[in-house]
Amino acid sequence: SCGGSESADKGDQAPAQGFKVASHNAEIEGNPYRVVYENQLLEAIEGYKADGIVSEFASFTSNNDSAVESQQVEQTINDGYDLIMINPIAATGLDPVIAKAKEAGITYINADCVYNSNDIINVTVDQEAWARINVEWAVETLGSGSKIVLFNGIDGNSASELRKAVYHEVCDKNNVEIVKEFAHGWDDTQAQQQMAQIISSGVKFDGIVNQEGANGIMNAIEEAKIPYPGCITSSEEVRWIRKAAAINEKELVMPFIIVENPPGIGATALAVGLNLLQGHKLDDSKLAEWNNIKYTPSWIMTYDNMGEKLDSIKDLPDSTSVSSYMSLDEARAAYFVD
Amino acid sequence: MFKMHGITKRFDAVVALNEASFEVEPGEIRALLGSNGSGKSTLVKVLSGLVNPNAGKIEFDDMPVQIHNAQDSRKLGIAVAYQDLSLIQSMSVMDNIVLGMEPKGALGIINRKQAYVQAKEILARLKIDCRPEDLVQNLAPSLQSMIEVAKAISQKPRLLLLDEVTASLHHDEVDILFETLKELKKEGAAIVIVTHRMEEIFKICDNCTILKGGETVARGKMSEMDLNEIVYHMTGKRPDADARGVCSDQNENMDQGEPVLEVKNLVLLPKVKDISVTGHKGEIIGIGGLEGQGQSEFIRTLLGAHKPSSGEIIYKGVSEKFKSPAQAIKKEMGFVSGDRNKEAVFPIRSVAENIFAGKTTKGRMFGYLGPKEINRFAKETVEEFNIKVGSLKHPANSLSGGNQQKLVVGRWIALAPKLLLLDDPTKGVDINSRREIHKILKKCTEEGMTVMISSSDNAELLEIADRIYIFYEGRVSAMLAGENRTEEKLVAAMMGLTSCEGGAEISG
Amino acid sequence: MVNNNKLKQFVRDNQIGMALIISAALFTVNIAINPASLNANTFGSIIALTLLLSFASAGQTMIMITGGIDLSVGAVMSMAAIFTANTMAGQEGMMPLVLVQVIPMALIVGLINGVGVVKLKLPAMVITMCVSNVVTRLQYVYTQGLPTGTTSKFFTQTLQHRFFGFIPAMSLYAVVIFIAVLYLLNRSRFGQQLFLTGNNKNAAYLAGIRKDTVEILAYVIGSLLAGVAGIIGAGYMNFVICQSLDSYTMMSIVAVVVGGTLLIGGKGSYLGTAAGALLIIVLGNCLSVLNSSDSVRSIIMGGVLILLLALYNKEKPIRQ
Amino acid sequence: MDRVDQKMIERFESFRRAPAFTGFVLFSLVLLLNIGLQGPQNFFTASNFGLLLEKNTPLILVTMAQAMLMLLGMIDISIGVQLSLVNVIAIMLPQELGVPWPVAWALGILAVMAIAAINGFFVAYMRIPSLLSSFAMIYIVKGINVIIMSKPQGTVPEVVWRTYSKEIGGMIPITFVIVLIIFLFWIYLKKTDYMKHVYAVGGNERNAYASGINPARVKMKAFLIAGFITGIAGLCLTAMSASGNPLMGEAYGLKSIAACILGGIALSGGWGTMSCALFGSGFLVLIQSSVYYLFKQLYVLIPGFQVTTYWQNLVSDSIILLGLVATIFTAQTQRAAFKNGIKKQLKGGERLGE
Ligand SMILES: Nc1ncnc2c1ncn2[C@@H]1O[C@H](COP(=O)(O)OP(=O)(O)OP(=O)(O)O)[C@@H](O)[C@H]1O
Ligand SMILES: Nc1ncnc2c1ncn2[C@@H]1O[C@H](COP(=O)(O)OP(=O)(O)OP(=O)(O)O)[C@@H](O)[C@H]1O
Ligand SMILES: [Mg+2]
Ligand SMILES: [Mg+2]
Repeated sequence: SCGGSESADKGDQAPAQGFKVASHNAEIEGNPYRVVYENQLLEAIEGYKADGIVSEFASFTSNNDSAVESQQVEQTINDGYDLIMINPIAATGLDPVIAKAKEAGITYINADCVYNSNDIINVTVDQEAWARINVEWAVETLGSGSKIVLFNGIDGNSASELRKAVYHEVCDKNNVEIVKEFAHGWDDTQAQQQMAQIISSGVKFDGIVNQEGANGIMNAIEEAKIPYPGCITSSEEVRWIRKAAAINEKELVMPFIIVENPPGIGATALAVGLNLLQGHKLDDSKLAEWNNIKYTPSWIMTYDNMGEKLDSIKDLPDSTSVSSYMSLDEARAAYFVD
Repeated sequence: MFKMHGITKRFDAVVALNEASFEVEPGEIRALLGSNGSGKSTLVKVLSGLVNPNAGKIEFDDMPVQIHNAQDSRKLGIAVAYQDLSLIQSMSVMDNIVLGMEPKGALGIINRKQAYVQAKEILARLKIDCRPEDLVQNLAPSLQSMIEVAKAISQKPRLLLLDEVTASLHHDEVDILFETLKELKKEGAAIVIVTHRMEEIFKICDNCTILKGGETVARGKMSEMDLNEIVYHMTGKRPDADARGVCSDQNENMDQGEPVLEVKNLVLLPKVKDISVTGHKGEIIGIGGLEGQGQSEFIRTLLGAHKPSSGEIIYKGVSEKFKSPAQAIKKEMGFVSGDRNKEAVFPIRSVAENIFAGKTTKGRMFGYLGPKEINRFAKETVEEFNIKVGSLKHPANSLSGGNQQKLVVGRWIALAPKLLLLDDPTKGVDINSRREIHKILKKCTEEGMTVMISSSDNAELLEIADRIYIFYEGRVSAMLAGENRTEEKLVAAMMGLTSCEGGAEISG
Repeated sequence: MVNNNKLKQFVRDNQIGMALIISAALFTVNIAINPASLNANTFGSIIALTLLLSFASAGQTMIMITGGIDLSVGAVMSMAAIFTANTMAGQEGMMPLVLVQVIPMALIVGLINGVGVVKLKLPAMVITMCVSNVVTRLQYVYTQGLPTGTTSKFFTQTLQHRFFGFIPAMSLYAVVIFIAVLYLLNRSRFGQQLFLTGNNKNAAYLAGIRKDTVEILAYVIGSLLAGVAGIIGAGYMNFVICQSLDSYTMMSIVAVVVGGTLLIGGKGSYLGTAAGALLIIVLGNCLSVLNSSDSVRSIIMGGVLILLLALYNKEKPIRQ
Repeated sequence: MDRVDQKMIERFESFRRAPAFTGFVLFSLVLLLNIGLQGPQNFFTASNFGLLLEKNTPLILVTMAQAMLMLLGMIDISIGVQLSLVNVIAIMLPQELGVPWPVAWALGILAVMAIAAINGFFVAYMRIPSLLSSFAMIYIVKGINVIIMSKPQGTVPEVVWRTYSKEIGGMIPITFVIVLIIFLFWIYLKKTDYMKHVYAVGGNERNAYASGINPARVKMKAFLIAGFITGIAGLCLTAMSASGNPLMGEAYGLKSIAACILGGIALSGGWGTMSCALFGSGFLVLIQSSVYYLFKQLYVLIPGFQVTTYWQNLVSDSIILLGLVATIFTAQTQRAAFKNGIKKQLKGGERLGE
């Protein structure tokens, strides 16, 4: 893990006045997931600032323009930030910039969406594992020979494509037919429209495998007053959790699974980065391909543990997602040798 | 030498040309005549490649030719000066003149020096007072027309077509043009002139071809024709005995009653420098002068389209400062522009809507206005003013030019304004339609309307106006009334010679 | 030959009819490919989505008749939707409060657009695009990017409910909006002035029409209609995030253009727009029947659009 | 002395009348702002210029391509997805089919020119308004992009992206040379009759036709030229990001149009030069960077100042809106200059007459 070792010596002198941290984000606007990512990052930063660990924090978004993205990262390199965190547009496209950061001796952490480079540290949610939990549950619930409707995120997007591959693989293996496949862009409006089209196309399906956008899908189903699907998967928006619980309040009418894809991964990555700056050494055994620290989802809600999970989020407003992140010490305990 | 026959062109329902034929020889100047909408421009455009005929044959030097586009036409040695110009406003005079046949050097790079010389030469030949590098958009309309001609002539054409180019030219410019045409004729070019100004035809043309309703109805030598005969072929009617009579007797009560309009020392720089004019009830006030002496600006200022720098406008006894035409029109003014395409007609809206346009403003903005009301009003107007329309529902651009103009005049007269302003309303309108418009105006004044009409046509002014103000360089150089309304005095005043008696009347 | 000409004439002069015919044809193809899709839900969802799109396109129709274009429709709708969901927050009886926020917002946006286009003479496409960006950014500053509350149950019911299983309750709103827009365009002085101004601004001015006022009003009313469409959109989806209705900008333009309104202004109709909206929704529905990837669907969509445009919005040739 | 002054004044007057004046004023203002916020010592460095150019050459070039079309009164909002098309071809051909990358890159340019030609065909020969036609093209090209490359991936040889961000002799960025070459190409074009025809068709299509010009062919050529420049821009984007992403460029469509307008090119055609495109895109680039430095200053100046990035976006989009509004003031001085010109001409006429 090259990124870590290089900044190690530098970190020992710096903490007195705190580190300068820059966060880059491909997009925030239009993506509720990234909004929570950003908010939790800010929340964590407040704490680190109070403790004097971080002295300066700046946040940038490139609105999915890779030219702007690499310009902003390079500007922060030139401006002497100690830690650069990025949730990138794509798994590639920043090699030139990473080379510069490395030359400048800056700690460069890539969060959330994996970036394919051995010169940096990745801290990501294991998308394949996430997708597998979802789809394997769905296949098990519906049984072999059943039919599903599949919703992807954005065709051409890394995370979306990773998940899509797993969905197809598992479905094929278990003889489950994908009767319709759409990409709703993680957007409830589009999801609602597409679901309406699917319903009116009269196609028969047993269940829905989906990622976010579940509220839009349910809107279409309720508007058309068709029976609830045999199963539905989605991620951890609080509004959806409550909706799913409400539907199944009296008895199980619609099997569902909610698997966390915690946006707090950003703040966790920040904790990893700060540990590196403080001179701690990563546990190489925890690293997957591309120096990837993979977070495997553990917050999983189904009908069986519905009450308990609902209880644990009763203070959260509808508009957020279930999400947590690691503190500095938790991260050190989890991923570092010392 | 140049022959076309059996040319037919239909625009949807309108038959613009119906088996028309036409021919012209090298060394000949031929007039192409016909009333508005008879198909002259269409015929010219068939030759220039702008119109694709439905049927017909064209022969050049006894060889059949096909003209698919403007390039083909140019290659055959045809050059056209269009009625509505073909200049690019945002480009320089030089670029315009050489456009499409730029002198080129290596790698397709334009030889600017040669182009400059070429432009300079043709400008000098036509005595056009501008520099090759001036932008066309900054030039006066008459200069632009001359440049349109220059552009055509500089192609050294074998066949030169001039479509109503003299309509916006000054006398002296027309003279220069005719001189040049005579030279070209000697050099063996064939020249075709389209115009509504009859005196010009007799001055310069050798022969003429007359179109009526898209058909060629007559051709002959100018020396063997007279005006009556031409008008007969154009209209199918012998000119009425009263053609001149209607308008000739003067309105006796013009000085009675208080003035409807009193303009005192109006200034709108740079064009209008100091103008005072009075108009009485039931009077036709003419405004004359060379083009571009401030007439248009003056009329538009009265209407509130421009804000005067100083001076006073007293209208119906009240000193008014209109901020927009909307305000003036609310107070019962009306305005007819001669520039149909730009300022008067709504080409793709229906005839009915066009007629109703002035009336849409009378009433609450969000009040009810249904098609029944529009159609009833339009129907009455069409009948009253004898406008030839296929259907009230057809778009206005399906009418011929003259009828479009009658439509615009009708639009206003039907509203019975107290003061009707007309800016060169009969430009490019054929004799017959023109007379009808005059009749209408005359009738309106009898009912108490005041009419103020500017015109580039002296004969028209002398014929219909009770009093004529002549503008020169933004001032009134003379006011002619009664006996004084003679051609000589008018022309003298147009040249700025104010020493005649007419001038004295202003101060009086 | 004659028949051929008549057909051409019909195609050109009956945009509404053609849009309906093509919609019907597409729908037939749809059913032929997939007979299962002939059901009440199909009609219900097609009608509902068509109505929503035609609400969103009402203002666009007016603006395009003046020869302008409004790229801020989607942003205004999203902003209005956010106000709606945020204010209602699941409670009943908040509609007046929603209107108190949405109307001034839409007025201001419309006014900036209108003044920018008419008085400052900026190209409509560019000024409305920039305004749209700013409105979008304001949504984020206002909500901090998070999804906002929920619309009231009753309001959502008035939109989602289906009479007889296929007539969406939204049709009740449609009655009001259609009557209002049709009155404005076809039965009022304003409408008449709008068409004339769109066709020839100079002539309109000299005929005493207050063309600037008329044109600015078009932008303002257009923006207000977008605001209303946003409120309805929020109710239909019952909760909202930033930019959720943005896609309606482009969809509205396509609906208006396919409905026969000329891009250069002066000609157009709201019924045409509604037919255009239907055509687009049916096309989307038809594509969803095809079992292909999104990319292939996207390519087909583009191809069909080009064909429709070649049919409807062809400019006149220079050589006649 | 006086004559020199006179000449200077005349030069300035004629510059005020030139299309690029608007863009120049806006660009200068935001340039000053940027220098002020960044500090001259940081701004005037080779590496800063290198950075700005390297990252924004795709935008600059795409704006130039858009300008070429806009001079004819056309726009292409699909120009953004065309950028991505070059990108996916340049990456996927070597990766999947083993095509040598120079060949693949050339094919990328050709592919975009083909797309431009198709769009041009619809606009020039089928006479579909360019806004609508290119809108439909977005769907088509986007679909193709994702079919060619399903997700972001791939790399370009390191030597390529290393070279791309190099400065010749430590001073002149490679990207500057690229932009310069395209600009020289434009200067050459401007001297040809073709460019005159472009202005003529942009100014008034019917009149250009009547003058023996074939507007459809002129438009078609413009699409090909724009396609070529877009192709180069796509390669720059590829070299800059050193990888492929099928969704990368879409925003460039509308952005390049805004840049052209801000630079002073008339959407209606016939008015503008390539300098306008440079100033306009420069304006957008510097806004981006100014807002970056503005907020950096705020973080330093105001302790505890912490806002979300929403504010940065709001500020930059608001400045762009203001910039747009500001173009009318420059247009006003331009109009005044025109009037002066007319008056002079009238006076000149008088002198001749005497
Ligand atoms: N583009 C067009 N579309 C429809 N009708 C047209 C078109 N051009 C000409 N026409 C019609 O064809 C007929 C002949 O028109 P044309 O312009 O040739 O007449 P003209 O003899 O030049 O008349 P004027 O003296 O008024 O210029 C008219 O009825 C006119 O309305
Ligand atoms: N003052 C002007 N008025 C009208 N049009 C102009 C003016 N200046 C330039 N143009 C138009 O722009 C075109 C190119 O202008 P010009 O040669 O002045 O540009 P330039 O400043 O040399 O451009 P660049 O240096 O960017 O290549 C001209 O052919 C003309 O149509
Ligand atoms: Mg004519
Ligand atoms: Mg220059």
